[in-house]
Amino acid sequence: MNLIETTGSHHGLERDDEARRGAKAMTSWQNNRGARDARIAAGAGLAHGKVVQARDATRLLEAVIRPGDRVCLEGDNQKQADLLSRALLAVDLSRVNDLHMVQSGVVLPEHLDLFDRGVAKKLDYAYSGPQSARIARMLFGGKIELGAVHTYLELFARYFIDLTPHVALIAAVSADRDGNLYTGPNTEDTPTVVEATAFKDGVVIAQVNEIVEQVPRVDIPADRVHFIVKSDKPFFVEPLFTRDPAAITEGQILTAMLAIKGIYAHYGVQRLNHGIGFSTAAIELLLPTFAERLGLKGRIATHFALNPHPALIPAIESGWVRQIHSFGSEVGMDDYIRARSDVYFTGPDGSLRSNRAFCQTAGLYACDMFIGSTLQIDLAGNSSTVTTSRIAGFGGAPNMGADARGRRHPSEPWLKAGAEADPDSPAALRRGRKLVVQIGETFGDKNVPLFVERLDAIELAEKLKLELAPVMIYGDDVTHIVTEEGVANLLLCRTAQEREQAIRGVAGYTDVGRRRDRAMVAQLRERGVIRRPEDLGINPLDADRSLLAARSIKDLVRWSGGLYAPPSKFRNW
Amino acid sequence: MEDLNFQHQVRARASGTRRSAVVGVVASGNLEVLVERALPDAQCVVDIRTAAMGFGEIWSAVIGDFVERYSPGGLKFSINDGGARPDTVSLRLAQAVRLIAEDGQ
Amino acid sequence: MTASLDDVARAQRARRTSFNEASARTRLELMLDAGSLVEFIGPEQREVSPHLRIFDLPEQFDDGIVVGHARLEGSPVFVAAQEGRFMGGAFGEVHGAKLTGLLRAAREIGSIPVLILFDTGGVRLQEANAGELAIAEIMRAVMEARTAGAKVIGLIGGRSGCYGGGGLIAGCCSALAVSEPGRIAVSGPEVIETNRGVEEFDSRDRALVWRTMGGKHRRLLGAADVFADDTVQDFREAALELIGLVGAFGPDRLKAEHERLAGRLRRFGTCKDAVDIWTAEGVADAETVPDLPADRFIALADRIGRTSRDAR
Amino acid sequence: MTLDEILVSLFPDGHEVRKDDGVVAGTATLRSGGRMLVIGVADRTALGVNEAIRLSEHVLESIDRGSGPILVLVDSDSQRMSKRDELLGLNEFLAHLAKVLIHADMNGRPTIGLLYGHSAAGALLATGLATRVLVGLPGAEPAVMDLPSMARVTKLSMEALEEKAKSTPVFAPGLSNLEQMGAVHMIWNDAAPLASQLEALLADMPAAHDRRDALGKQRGGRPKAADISERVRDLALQVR
Repeated sequence: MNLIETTGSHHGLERDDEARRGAKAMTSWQNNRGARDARIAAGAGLAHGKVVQARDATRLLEAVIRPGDRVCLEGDNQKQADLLSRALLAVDLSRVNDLHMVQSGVVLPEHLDLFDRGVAKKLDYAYSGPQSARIARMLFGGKIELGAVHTYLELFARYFIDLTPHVALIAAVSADRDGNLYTGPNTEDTPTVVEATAFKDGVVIAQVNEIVEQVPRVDIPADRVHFIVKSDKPFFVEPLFTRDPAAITEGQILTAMLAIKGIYAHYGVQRLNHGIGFSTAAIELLLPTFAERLGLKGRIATHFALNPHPALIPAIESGWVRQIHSFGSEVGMDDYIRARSDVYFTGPDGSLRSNRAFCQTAGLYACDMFIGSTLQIDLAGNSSTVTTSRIAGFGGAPNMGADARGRRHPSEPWLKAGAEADPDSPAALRRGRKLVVQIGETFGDKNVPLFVERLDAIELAEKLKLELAPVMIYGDDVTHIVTEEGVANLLLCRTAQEREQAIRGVAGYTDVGRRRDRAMVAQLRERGVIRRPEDLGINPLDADRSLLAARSIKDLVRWSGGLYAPPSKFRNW
Repeated sequence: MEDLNFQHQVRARASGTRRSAVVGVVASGNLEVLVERALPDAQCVVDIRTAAMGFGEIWSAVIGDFVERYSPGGLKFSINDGGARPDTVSLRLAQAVRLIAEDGQ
Repeated sequence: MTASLDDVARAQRARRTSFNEASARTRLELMLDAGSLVEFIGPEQREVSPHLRIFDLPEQFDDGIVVGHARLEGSPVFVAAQEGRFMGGAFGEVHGAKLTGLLRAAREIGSIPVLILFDTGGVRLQEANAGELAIAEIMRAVMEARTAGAKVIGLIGGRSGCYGGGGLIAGCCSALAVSEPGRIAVSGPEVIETNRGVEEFDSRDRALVWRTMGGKHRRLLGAADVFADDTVQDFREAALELIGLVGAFGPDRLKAEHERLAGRLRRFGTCKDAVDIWTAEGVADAETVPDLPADRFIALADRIGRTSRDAR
Repeated sequence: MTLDEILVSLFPDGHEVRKDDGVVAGTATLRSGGRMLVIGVADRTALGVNEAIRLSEHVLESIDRGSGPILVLVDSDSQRMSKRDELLGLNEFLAHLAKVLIHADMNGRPTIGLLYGHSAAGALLATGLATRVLVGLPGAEPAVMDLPSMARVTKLSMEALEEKAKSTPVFAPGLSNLEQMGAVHMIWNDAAPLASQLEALLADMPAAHDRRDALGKQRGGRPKAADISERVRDLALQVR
């Protein structure tokens, strides 16, 4: 017996018995393969070759899935196997129940309806943005038995160790009759999910938008795919990474200017990842203007692990960006990416090839900086996007926003940050440091303060009796905090008290900010731990929207030469 | 709505000759600041009507820092606030001082 | 007349500044001859709405509209600019009365054109009766001013569009200029969806909203005579062009307008979508109209040639 | 009162006013013997592009060929809220109707609006509010904005809105509120013959000059409009 099947689940044992019944000739070391074959045989009656009609999708799932199975229902922060999630929701509960869902994203209402109905019981996941309020209510109400909330990379890793799916329900753009899949620009998690499932005796079922003679490129080879369901509608994709420049405020522009001059330029950061907030969109839109005037072109922001952010188009068109590898794609960017293959990773068919697992790894190991925003930061620099009524999950930010202890290759920013943190160690034995920057305005939406004495995540963990509070980025990984009041360099803090005052010193008029030790903050400023706009030669009155390379979605379309086709909800023409 | 009033004695008179200026718009998260050269040189008054209740302490801190930094002597500021964040308030006040510091009417 | 240095600087900034994004005051500052604006009842007079307090809502010192006198290329103009971000640019009692007074003066003088920079969602809900009536008074005052010889030009390109009664006032003007983001309609998208259902009109489908109500469609229909690119300078030039184009008002105009609108109903009355109308106008690839850049769109609109000139 | 009752009471000497799909049009004989154009919207019909073009056509024809005052009867819905109407430029059609009425009024064809039922928003602007004198009949129920919609937008309860409506006529629906605003000049007595009230009004028609803001001030409904418009006008005349 292998490790997975000895975890003590009675469901697992039942499946082994069933496998023995279904394949008498098999030795006891190939039970799982037998069970997999039996599942496929049970579904085969509904299929012509591998193709199953959409109306038979639920029957297929009833035939293939067993009670208590670990099921990966593909869905992340962007693409969704929506037809299969509806089909799963409709199963006969006497045949399919108590599933253990192991999936990146809990995003569609159906994902949670599964638990309400009793189709599923246990959940291990990474991201739940749009369902953050409902998932919190269901966790409080005991409707969901929570395994853990993960980062993407962490959940992917567990697919190969102790959360290997019995059945994977995935989404692709097209399939040929043999079952070769084209996942298109939104390849995302699919190769990882299929790898873990297909090579460990699991069953892979794909929903596809169309069945074609020949797929444009093979993203998933046919021998890893067991059933194909043709969907009437293309699978849903959320335009998660589109930020309308029209909504960028003067405060965000000021904060972006501080980051560019105080961090990007200071360390010479070339390899990096950006979060999805408006502050980082402002940075992207200031590269061809403000940063160009500072003479930084070619010296910063050249290589990205990043989704195809529309806001980066002006910088790309201005020759700032050499290369971008992406977790997923972005709605409306397909033609632009295709035409800019020097910058993006594309397949022989010309379209983007994204891959979340590789890109997360790239962000962790090959980037010198992560910069992103958050909802709460405490006095130690711990940050969280959890509030008492919302659990948004982690997604990828903690992988980006963590110092990779296994990193061994040097780079200028990494070494410089390491030296700032630990000036006394001999250089040859001193670890570098990844720059992990939290950027934001001191007050967020509805005047909610960014800085708090105690994270809501702690209260939530107590209420749910979790062993770990859901901290997005741990304070000891954070190197800088940037607000409109200034830049705090935590690498230069030598004591916990200095660290706290450095944070208070950029916390503006929040309660945390107003309770600063003014003398100590002044001293930190003299040491350059805190740098105000005037220390960086920036006049807040210059933070004007005219600095943005694009001030509207329409401007982005113009920059792209008409190649960017934004989704309708972002248009005003 | 809440009415707030702050009065400060300041070091020096604000520069420029313009009599009045207005910056900003009353909208959610935004504010308008009307500034008038209407007081003795050593005085500064800030009148606020705000849609966000109970932020008096923060206003006091924001206005205090502003007066300390810009020494807006002789100026009366009248604010209609749609619930702006403190950093937006600071920015608008600074913009108002810059505008009234111009010469002209 | 040679432009002053101030005017050169103004024109440069106006060319860089999005009309859509600018505030009412910035639009006026950059559109009119440098330093020429004299505001009537400015913010320092604090003539705020007497009604917003009932709803515990913040006031704005100018009640969301700037009215005054200025010069455009040296010639006198009256101007009114709505601030679309304050209460959605909606008409309240004071807001409306300022424009009414301006138009009444224009009627008495007869020769000074009036520029109205619309940016409005229509009637201000909290003072709906006063706002509705203000619009009725403005419509009457526009017609009286036009009858007396004044040209009343509407400029539409603000973020709140020109909705509700604002759309009716625009319909009374001598001529309109509109930009791509500008919208002109009576019922807003959300209002139609709320009353008639999402099948009738999906207010979140912004491409649908714009091709039904947006500047390009209004220009192609001939409802607006000039299409301005979204810069303040373009609107200045559009205003100058329209002041030059507009002729005197007379009853023949109303008959011509009647023919124009009746003809529109006959030709396009059964069209289901703007794309059908554009196709009926002979536009090849009509669905690409929203994507056309300004210069190519203007060439297309000129070729189709629909206009409300002398017919409104 | 029903439309028929109103027409009979207004025109005891006869009328040829017909209703067709909610659009009212025709002529009637006045007590004085003169003729009057009658148009209007009945049965709470929404005013869309089709209705507006028909109404304005009657007025334009009458300007060419007819004489005498013009009566606009109003029992309408709001403007027609539809994709088609907006696609075709409803604002122009409604403005056109209003312009034609205003033009007629300014050129010897005094206009009277008679609000006897419902009306709202753009429909009221293009009809009753585009006449020189707007008369209300008891029981008329104009609503610029309905309270449930207001409650939704303002996030106030219906009770709170109704409470506020007691202290001000400025936002709530109702004939008397519009009267206080100066929008409705007078309310006729529906127990007495309408013909004599019409004759009295025609005999003493106010000048074409728009005095609604002064009325609103006098009646306490609009405290500022008249003064503000007067001040702006004076300032504008000074810079000449």
